[in-house]
Amino acid sequence: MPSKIFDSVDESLADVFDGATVMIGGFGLAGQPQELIDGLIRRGSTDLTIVNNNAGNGEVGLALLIKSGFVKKIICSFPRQSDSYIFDEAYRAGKIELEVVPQGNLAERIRAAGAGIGGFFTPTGYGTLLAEGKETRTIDGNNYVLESPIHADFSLIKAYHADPLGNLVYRKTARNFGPIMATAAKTTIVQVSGVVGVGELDPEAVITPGIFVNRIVEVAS
Amino acid sequence: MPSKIFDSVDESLADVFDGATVMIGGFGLAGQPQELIDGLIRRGSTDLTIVNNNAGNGEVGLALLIKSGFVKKIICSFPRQSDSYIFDEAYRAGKIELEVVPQGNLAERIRAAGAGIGGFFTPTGYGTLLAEGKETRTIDGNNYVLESPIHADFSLIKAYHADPLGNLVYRKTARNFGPIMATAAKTTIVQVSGVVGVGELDPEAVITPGIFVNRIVEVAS
Amino acid sequence: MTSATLTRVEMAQRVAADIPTGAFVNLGIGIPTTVSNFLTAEQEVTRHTENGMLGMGPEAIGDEIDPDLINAGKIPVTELPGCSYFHHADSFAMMRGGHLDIAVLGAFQVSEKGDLANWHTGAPDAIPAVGGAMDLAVGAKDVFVMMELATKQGDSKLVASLTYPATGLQCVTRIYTEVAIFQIDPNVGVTVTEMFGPTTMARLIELTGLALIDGTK
Amino acid sequence: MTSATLTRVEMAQRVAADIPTGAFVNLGIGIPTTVSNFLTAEQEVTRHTENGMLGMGPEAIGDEIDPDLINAGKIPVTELPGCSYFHHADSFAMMRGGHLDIAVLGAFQVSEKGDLANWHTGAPDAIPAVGGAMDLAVGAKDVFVMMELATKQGDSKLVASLTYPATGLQCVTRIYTEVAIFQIDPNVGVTVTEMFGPTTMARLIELTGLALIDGTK
Repeated sequence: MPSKIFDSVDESLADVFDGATVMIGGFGLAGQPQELIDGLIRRGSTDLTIVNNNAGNGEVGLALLIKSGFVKKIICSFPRQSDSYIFDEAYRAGKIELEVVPQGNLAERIRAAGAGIGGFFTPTGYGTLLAEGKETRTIDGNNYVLESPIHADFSLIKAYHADPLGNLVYRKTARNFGPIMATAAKTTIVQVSGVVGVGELDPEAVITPGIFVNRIVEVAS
Repeated sequence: MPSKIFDSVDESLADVFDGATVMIGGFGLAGQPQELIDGLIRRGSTDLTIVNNNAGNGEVGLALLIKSGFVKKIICSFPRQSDSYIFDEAYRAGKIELEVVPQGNLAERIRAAGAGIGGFFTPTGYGTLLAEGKETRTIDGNNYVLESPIHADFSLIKAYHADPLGNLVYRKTARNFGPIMATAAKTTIVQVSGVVGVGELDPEAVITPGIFVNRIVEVAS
Repeated sequence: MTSATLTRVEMAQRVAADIPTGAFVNLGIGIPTTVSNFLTAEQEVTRHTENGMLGMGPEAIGDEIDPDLINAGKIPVTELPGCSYFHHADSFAMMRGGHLDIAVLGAFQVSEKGDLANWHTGAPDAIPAVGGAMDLAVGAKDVFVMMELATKQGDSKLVASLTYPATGLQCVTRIYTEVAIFQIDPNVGVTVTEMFGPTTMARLIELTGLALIDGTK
Repeated sequence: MTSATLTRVEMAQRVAADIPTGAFVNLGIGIPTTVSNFLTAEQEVTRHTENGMLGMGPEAIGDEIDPDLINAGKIPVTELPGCSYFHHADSFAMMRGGHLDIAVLGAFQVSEKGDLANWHTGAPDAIPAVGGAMDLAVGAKDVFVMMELATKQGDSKLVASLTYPATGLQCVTRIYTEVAIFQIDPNVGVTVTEMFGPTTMARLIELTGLALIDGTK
């Protein structure tokens, strides 16, 4: 079996293609796969659809990816942040599509993709602008909106430790979107602070089983 | 704040009422809260709806609960087992209602209840007897059945260790339905092999956060 | 009735005092976060942060700062004993499933039915950004809002119907303002439970234009 | 073509040999479980058990037996290094989400479209019991069925349409029998890829009544 451990970020991203949907983990800087994002910028694939909680800050990372013109559309919960001027300008100039999703619906839609669920009724967003045009239903007296799964071609996430089988553990609130994004992509690429031996992770404490992980790159933290 | 730790099984079950829906954890004997089931029999509440993967074996536990005439309906995936004659007889005599649910749909319906999801489209069961009368839909070329959440009044589960806040860890495949049933009930009652101090469970390895746990009973294992 | 209207600090103190012992709470970004400063150890309140943690401690200082441990406002925080971590889907399932007792949020407007507006000004050129606001609005058993009762222009933020885009419908149960506390029950109406300073029912009814119920007696 | 029809052990050997290196598999209760006896270490196959484990090892013997560590057939099993545990919803999400490469199942009948019947005899007095059968049928990328081609009465179990209640539709991709291996593609039809013993295409077509495609050349 070919090893899941890749020597370099660039090799791990070599088949990202134009038009791909790419999920990127992280909430703020916690869990953000900085080196993989930099690699994605070097890779230079265009017309990407990016799924992330935010839309980048400053001129690095996701913001730089947007500035480079590689992003066609972004699906996120909170694009407007301090220093999100690169996204703001691209959006106002009509250069980037935006789909704003309530954060919990975003998480549940990602989970649904990984779990083979075709759609689900959520109370979040009912009666708001973000549910306009969506199917609604009253179930047992409560109002729900039908939301659909979000599948990805690639997920780029950050974990703490991996073993060579791809089992992952995370660190504190850097866990956030990583475990669900790992399940929702055809190819999941993980940057980790360290690779440990098979059997060194406690089977009770593995958060992402190796079945969800295709590629691992160790990045000095 | 009143302690979550109860001195006896019977005290922990004192408010189970006639007509209650009770989830019982376990897959086979692994994770089965034997002492809580015995307590439920002593409690003697009638017209119960029981949610469990199975329908009891031999003349103990869930089978004895059924034999005692306390169960009005059972929701499970696999009632027919070796030594399930008590259920079989009650069912054939029309004394107990049965809702058979594919095991993964059962798990997802329990999770949906805990997660505030009003319903979800699952591919499992499409085109089968178990989807008869249920709403179906074709989404992106795949066929799905709409399934609804299963809520409970009480969940009776078994974990390995708890801390006084109700944080739980499980042991091996005894984890099974415990974590999701804990989220789906108004009152979750857990039997554990041991109670450890606050802060003794690794926050990264807590499987059920204490928010889902109402009562803990230590049972010698 | 107290002798003066409440300061923001006093509002936070009031909210903190009203949180029941043993409650699980989510304190929204901004002013609601300051409520934690007034929670006592005896209250045994557990704080949830939607980016994946229960048992969140105070803001981290100095050496405590760990970039992997932040709250929903992306501020470094600390652990308390008995805390736990979980991923985003589990965290929002916890919220959406109604397991949190109380969420404390800010607001642009609240309607007399408890509809909440706090995510979008409605300005045509505003970039929409919702974060977890809609999930918080529908998830907790009780949603407490902290806000000034009137805008700088003098318009009531407690209104018959929202003019700002909604965050959630019929979700707010209580509003803490500098002049009064309001309890909302969509079947009953809006009850004034307490007034501060020179506030009167007549003045509140005039400002809001609502048929407020006097529950202060 | 081999000189004789396959024994059950030989069928299990054939299935094991056809599982690709590095695959994640779920071996159903009964005969399919025996496939694991013939998986080699070099294949690096990871076994899933739907009651919440990846990296399941062989059946436990003697002191290894731990009542908290069982497979879907409720048989005590062992851990392999690198295994992991998860709860039932996560386990079936893994299956339903299409992450498993292969499920190996038994069958009462398979239709030429790949419809599977393996959960219910259809007898009017039978107590329905499905377990994880329907989830396994729709979840894995490929579903391999192991069965005798004919019933004791001599009727083909590979049929034009199911007469037993369905477990899942268009889910079976390959059937291993004692006389032949069949590949199913709903858009192409049923292809015989290998025959054993004195089996001929003519005999298979006669038995099944299907327009089988000869893929053995």
